[in-house]
Amino acid sequence: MSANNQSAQGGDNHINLYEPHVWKHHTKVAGLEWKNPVGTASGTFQYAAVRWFYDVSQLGAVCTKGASPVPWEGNPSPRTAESPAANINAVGLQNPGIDHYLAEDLPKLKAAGAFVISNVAGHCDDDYAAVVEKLADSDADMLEINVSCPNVSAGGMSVGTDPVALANLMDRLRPMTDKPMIVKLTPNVTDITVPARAAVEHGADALSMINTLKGMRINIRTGKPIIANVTGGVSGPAVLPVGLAAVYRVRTALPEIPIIGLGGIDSGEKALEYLYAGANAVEVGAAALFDPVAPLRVARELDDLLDSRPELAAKLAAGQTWR
Amino acid sequence: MSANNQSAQGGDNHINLYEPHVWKHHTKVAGLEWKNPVGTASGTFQYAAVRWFYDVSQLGAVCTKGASPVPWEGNPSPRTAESPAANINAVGLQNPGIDHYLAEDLPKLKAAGAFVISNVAGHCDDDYAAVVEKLADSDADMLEINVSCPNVSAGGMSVGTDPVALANLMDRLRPMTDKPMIVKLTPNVTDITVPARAAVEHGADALSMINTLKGMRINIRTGKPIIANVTGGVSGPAVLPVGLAAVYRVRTALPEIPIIGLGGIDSGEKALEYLYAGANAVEVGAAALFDPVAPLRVARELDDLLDSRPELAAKLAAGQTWR
Amino acid sequence: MLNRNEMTTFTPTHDVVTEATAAGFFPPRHNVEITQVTELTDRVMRLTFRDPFIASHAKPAQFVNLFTHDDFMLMPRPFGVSEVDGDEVSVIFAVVGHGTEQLAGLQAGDTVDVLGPLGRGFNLKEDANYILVGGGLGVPPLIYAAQKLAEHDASFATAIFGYRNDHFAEEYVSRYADWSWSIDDAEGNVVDLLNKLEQGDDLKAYDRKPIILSCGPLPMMKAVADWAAERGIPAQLSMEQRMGCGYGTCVLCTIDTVDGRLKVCSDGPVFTREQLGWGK
Amino acid sequence: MLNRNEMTTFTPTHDVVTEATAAGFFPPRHNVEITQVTELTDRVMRLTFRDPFIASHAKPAQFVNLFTHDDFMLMPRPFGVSEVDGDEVSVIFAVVGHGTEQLAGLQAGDTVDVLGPLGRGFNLKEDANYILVGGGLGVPPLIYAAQKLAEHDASFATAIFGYRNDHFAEEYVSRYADWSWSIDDAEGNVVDLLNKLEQGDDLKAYDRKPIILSCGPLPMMKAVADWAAERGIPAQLSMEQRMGCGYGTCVLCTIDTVDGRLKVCSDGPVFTREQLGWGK
Ligand SMILES: Cc1cc2nc3c(=O)[nH]c(=O)nc-3n(C[C@H](O)[C@H](O)[C@H](O)COP(=O)(O)OP(=O)(O)OC[C@H]3O[C@@H](n4cnc5c(N)ncnc54)[C@H](O)[C@@H]3O)c2cc1C
Ligand SMILES: Cc1cc2nc3c(=O)[nH]c(=O)nc-3n(C[C@H](O)[C@H](O)[C@H](O)COP(=O)(O)OP(=O)(O)OC[C@H]3O[C@@H](n4cnc5c(N)ncnc54)[C@H](O)[C@@H]3O)c2cc1C
Ligand SMILES: Cc1cc2nc3c(=O)[nH]c(=O)nc-3n(C[C@H](O)[C@H](O)[C@H](O)COP(=O)(O)O)c2cc1C
Ligand SMILES: Cc1cc2nc3c(=O)[nH]c(=O)nc-3n(C[C@H](O)[C@H](O)[C@H](O)COP(=O)(O)O)c2cc1C
Ligand code: FES
Ligand code: FES
Repeated sequence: MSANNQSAQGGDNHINLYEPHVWKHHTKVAGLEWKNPVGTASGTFQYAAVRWFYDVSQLGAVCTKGASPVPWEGNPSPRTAESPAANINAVGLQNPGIDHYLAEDLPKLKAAGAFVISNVAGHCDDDYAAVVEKLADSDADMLEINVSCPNVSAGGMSVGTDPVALANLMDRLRPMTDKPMIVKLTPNVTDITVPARAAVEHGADALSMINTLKGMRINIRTGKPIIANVTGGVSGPAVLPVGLAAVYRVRTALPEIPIIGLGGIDSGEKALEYLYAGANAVEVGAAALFDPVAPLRVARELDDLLDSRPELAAKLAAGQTWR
Repeated sequence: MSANNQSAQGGDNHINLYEPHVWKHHTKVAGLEWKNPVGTASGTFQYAAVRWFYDVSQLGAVCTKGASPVPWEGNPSPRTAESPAANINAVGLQNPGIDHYLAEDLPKLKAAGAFVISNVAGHCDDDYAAVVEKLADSDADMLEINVSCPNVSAGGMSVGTDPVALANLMDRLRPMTDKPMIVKLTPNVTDITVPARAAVEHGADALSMINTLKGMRINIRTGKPIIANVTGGVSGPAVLPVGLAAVYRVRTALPEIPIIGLGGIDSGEKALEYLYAGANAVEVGAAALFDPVAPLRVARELDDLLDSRPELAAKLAAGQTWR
Repeated sequence: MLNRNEMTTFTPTHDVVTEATAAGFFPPRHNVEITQVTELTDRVMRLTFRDPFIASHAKPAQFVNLFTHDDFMLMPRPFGVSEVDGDEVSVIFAVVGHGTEQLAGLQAGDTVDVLGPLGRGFNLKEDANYILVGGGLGVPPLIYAAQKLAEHDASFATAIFGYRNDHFAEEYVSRYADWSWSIDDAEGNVVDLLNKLEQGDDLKAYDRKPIILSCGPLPMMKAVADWAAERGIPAQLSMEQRMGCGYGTCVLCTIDTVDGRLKVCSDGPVFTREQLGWGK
Repeated sequence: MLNRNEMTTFTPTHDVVTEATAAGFFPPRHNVEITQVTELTDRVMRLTFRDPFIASHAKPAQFVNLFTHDDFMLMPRPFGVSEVDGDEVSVIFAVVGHGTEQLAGLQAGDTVDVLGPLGRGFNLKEDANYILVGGGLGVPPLIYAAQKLAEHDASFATAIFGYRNDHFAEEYVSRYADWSWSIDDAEGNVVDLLNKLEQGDDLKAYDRKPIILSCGPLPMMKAVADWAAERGIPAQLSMEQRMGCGYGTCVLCTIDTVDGRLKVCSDGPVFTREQLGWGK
């Protein structure tokens, strides 16, 4: 074995991602079919960047960067630091706003044949409502409400850690659209089943977890934090066990709710762990920073791994889960 | 550079851990002097195992495995799983009980010249009180109250996540001894400054953080959790940024309280990050599983790194911190 | 081969072993040269490295922690010592996961990090006819037991090995054992062989009392313990458990015994059938 | 060299580039062979790898993401292309941290993972007298600019490089630049050299309008932008920022411009002084 031949499982170590592929194993999330159980994670996928690397319609779903009512400039730089097996980010939800999203991003993604989850960002309930209102009549396939960003001071994570605030927000957003609404949860809480329950009882059609873990690094030459915003969100392989435990726990507490699992997935095997933990589908985040085609590769690896797991595959296709 | 010569900093890549060493940089925690700022983390240090590898009196402190009023058998096996850059453990506080600790472990450690932090485990307030009572007249240098173990159902982490329960516990324990009392905090909370404040306001002389993060892995051959206890505690390099952020945040909220920082330290450089984040001292946990001498090596590396940081070194020696 | 740059600012090399031992300490994890890697059969490898300390101290059923060059995999991979030749130490292992996959890709001239020897080995003090009953990847430590027993004129070694299919270790055991029988799944199991041995009255060959040393899959070892108990024959069984440290500091590797939960790494890996409460 | 076993079940190799491009896509991260590693001066390395795709597509100031073999360090290390020779691509980098330390330890015959070419390079379309103003490790992309300009008869390249001490890149730039001046910290700075150039009336040499291309430390580039602005000379500046992806997907690499926060990796790394609002 050499670095040119790094199969870890002794299986087929060369998947050609560019040959036409007929997906063998589908999943269903909140009643909607995904052609495979793998999507991109919000904030790590921009069509304008990714389109050069692979055909985005090949994924189960693409989840776009959080959109806010007006353009946001995000946090100052540096916005990132490295940590063992992880990335730390403090983008602070920089985005060109929902109008730009509806005029530019969404139409292009739909034209390219993608199944689109539109991620919604806000600093307050009015923000979320303004974005959801505009997305209600759009071509978005699903909405994801991000109440779990650790990098903005108001809104963001604070809603996701407070079940009452979350319930109020959902009560307001729920009547605004018939589109399936996913609530994205933060692992930075004492008991993740509390916000999970609040979201579901107040109208969430699905849950996604986990957003990033709060973390930081320090520059030992200066004695100062590396990231201008001091702390950021930890993602990548390091957070895998935390994401798995979150999915497992919420699945135990809420046996019926569709769950999209994410956090640390960079291979089909790790995606499979999330499915066994009780997820209906998964998303790939930080891994796409280190290799643009990571989400597609994960999808292809998973498609092969499911061949020998007919029971799991059948459950997913029927909108059920392993646990 | 080859694997035989893996200096990462271009510095002296061969520290002889077995030559007599005069420690250049001391620290002070809750008024007590440590000969260097590096200790072992509870649960990763057993004198009977470690004594073959190095002279334990060389460390700033050794923190022993949690002792309970009676022997505990802990969780069933398997108790551990691997994760990227991490270990997951679910020992469940197996230990031979405080009487055995006082008869066997503590005397040997003191005879060997170690500065000893005795870690206290409990399922309920009575448990903690029973152990602290016996330690009060012992030779232990400091006590550490573990209210943050994620692997026991009662007590353990539940106290550490509930500021009222923690305050009650400390009100009970505080009058029982004059020995400095450290409270060990869990990162599995929404806001770590809440239990931190509760502990300090109710008599803690110092805080240590972080205990392990809740996590799990799944065996993709069986579809079942690898660890018999399902979830366990994540430690090792993967948790470094979470530990740093915890220390930074608590230091900001509580400028005066001595803090022992830990989580993911496996080099002098990472120990230094904790000191810059505001810790007075650090502990090395999982790294000692992968190399028995890791704590001593970290101490030696840090001793050298502090040479070129006289301001930080002076603060530590005076019982102050960088931030 | 570059690794663990960020993890530690140095990896102890060979001279550190010398320093550690000179100072009265056991060598820490250190980096050694690989001298040979052979594939014995499909996905079963034999890996040899140069380590004078382990070579001169390892006892049969003691093990070494090997570490991969992949920083995602920090945890030790424990393997029983299977042979010692001069200052070279061999292990035999099956490729069963990511770590063994990577170790299998190493080549002569590469290096590997190692800690050991670890654990309590078989007790071979009695002059006896040792019956080495191994199954699958339980065989390697028994080869080493045979090697060590071959040095004692007063003891004998009869090897009884069960394989899934390919009899991959025959070459090695035949170097040392006084008798060696093997069987594969298609033919039967090691208890069949034990019965034959008994029928042929070879159990007490050489007028020595029989002692069973066993290592292999749990069901096999339980059957062997039962068999031994019925006949009142002592049995020492080498156990496996997922490990955190391998040297007794973390209490992650316990098994249930009649004396409570004991550590496989430092209370074992060898336990008697009485300790395990087997064969009653 | 083994790495990333657990991270991904395969690393695309060279044929994947062919597949990707044949299918109309840009090659993903892939594994290439290192053909040469040289130490130019203390802790400054030149590393060459074979990559026909990057070799034939890279423009000056475009960069490549290199990845270490250490799984603790997943993030890309971006380096400007400094030279192309046939299907071989070189970068020149300083050892400043754990990642570059590890890359510096690679040898000819080893492999490295790469993604690229990335970013928007210098605009070299105009026939002009390009003044390449580089400082320290900003020099490498300017060498490549000189190399590319040498292919155009209608443009000229004057290199003005400032070094901390050792003039490590002279050998390379002298291959291509029409003029090359350099200076080190003990002697002065690049603005001194620009002034001399102006005094000698060499700014408009060959009857071509001057255009400044610059890369180096921030204070140097700001001074150069000021100098250019005072004279109404266009200036293109290649910026640095900590990156997450290098290809435009994560918005981690922004800098403040007059048009708001833009991505260094895909809106840049080259920006005009007007975009940066410098030199006013
Ligand atoms: C005392 C002892 C001696 C052993 N001797 C041998 C031997 O001579 N030959 C041989 O082929 N195998 C032996 N094993 C088993 C060997 O350690 C595992 O097969 C190996 O660790 C698997 O590593 P992996 O990375 O391929 O598997 P993975 O499943 O990818 O490993 C993940 C983690 O689980 C641990 N793990 C997985 N399976 C086992 C297991 N069966 N036992 C202990 N830990 C495990 C790994 O060490 C690692 O920490 C021994 C185990 C013990 C405890
Ligand atoms: C577009 C671009 C082109 C570059 N071209 C060159 C070049 O030709 N030659 C050269 O020597 N250097 C160049 N750099 C800087 C080079 O990328 C860093 O020196 C290198 O990434 C440091 O890695 P490290 O692991 O040694 O440092 P560490 O500090 O250990 O790295 C930790 C993390 O911070 C990032 N980082 C640290 N310093 C920088 C920096 N200055 N810029 C961007 N990221 C950084 C690393 O990539 C890594 O993700 C360039 C940077 C950019 C953005
Ligand atoms: C650079 C970056 C930007 C992110 N931006 C968003 C965002 O806008 N909205 C959101 O819900 N999550 C965002 N996330 C979180 C990811 O979607 C994901 O939940 C997290 O990174 C864990 O998955 P991973 O380990 O696969 O990256 C971002 C993550 C990264 C790394
Ligand atoms: C095997 C193991 C056992 C542990 N047992 C205890 C314990 O008994 N009491 C305690 O307070 N912390 C215990 N911990 C937590 C560590 O002391 C430490 O807080 C944590 O592992 C983070 O540090 P690290 O990343 O350096 O390991 C244990 C950790 C490990 C890995
Ligand atoms: S593996 Fe750590 S005590 Fe046995
Ligand atoms: S580094 Fe990801 S957008 Fe620039």
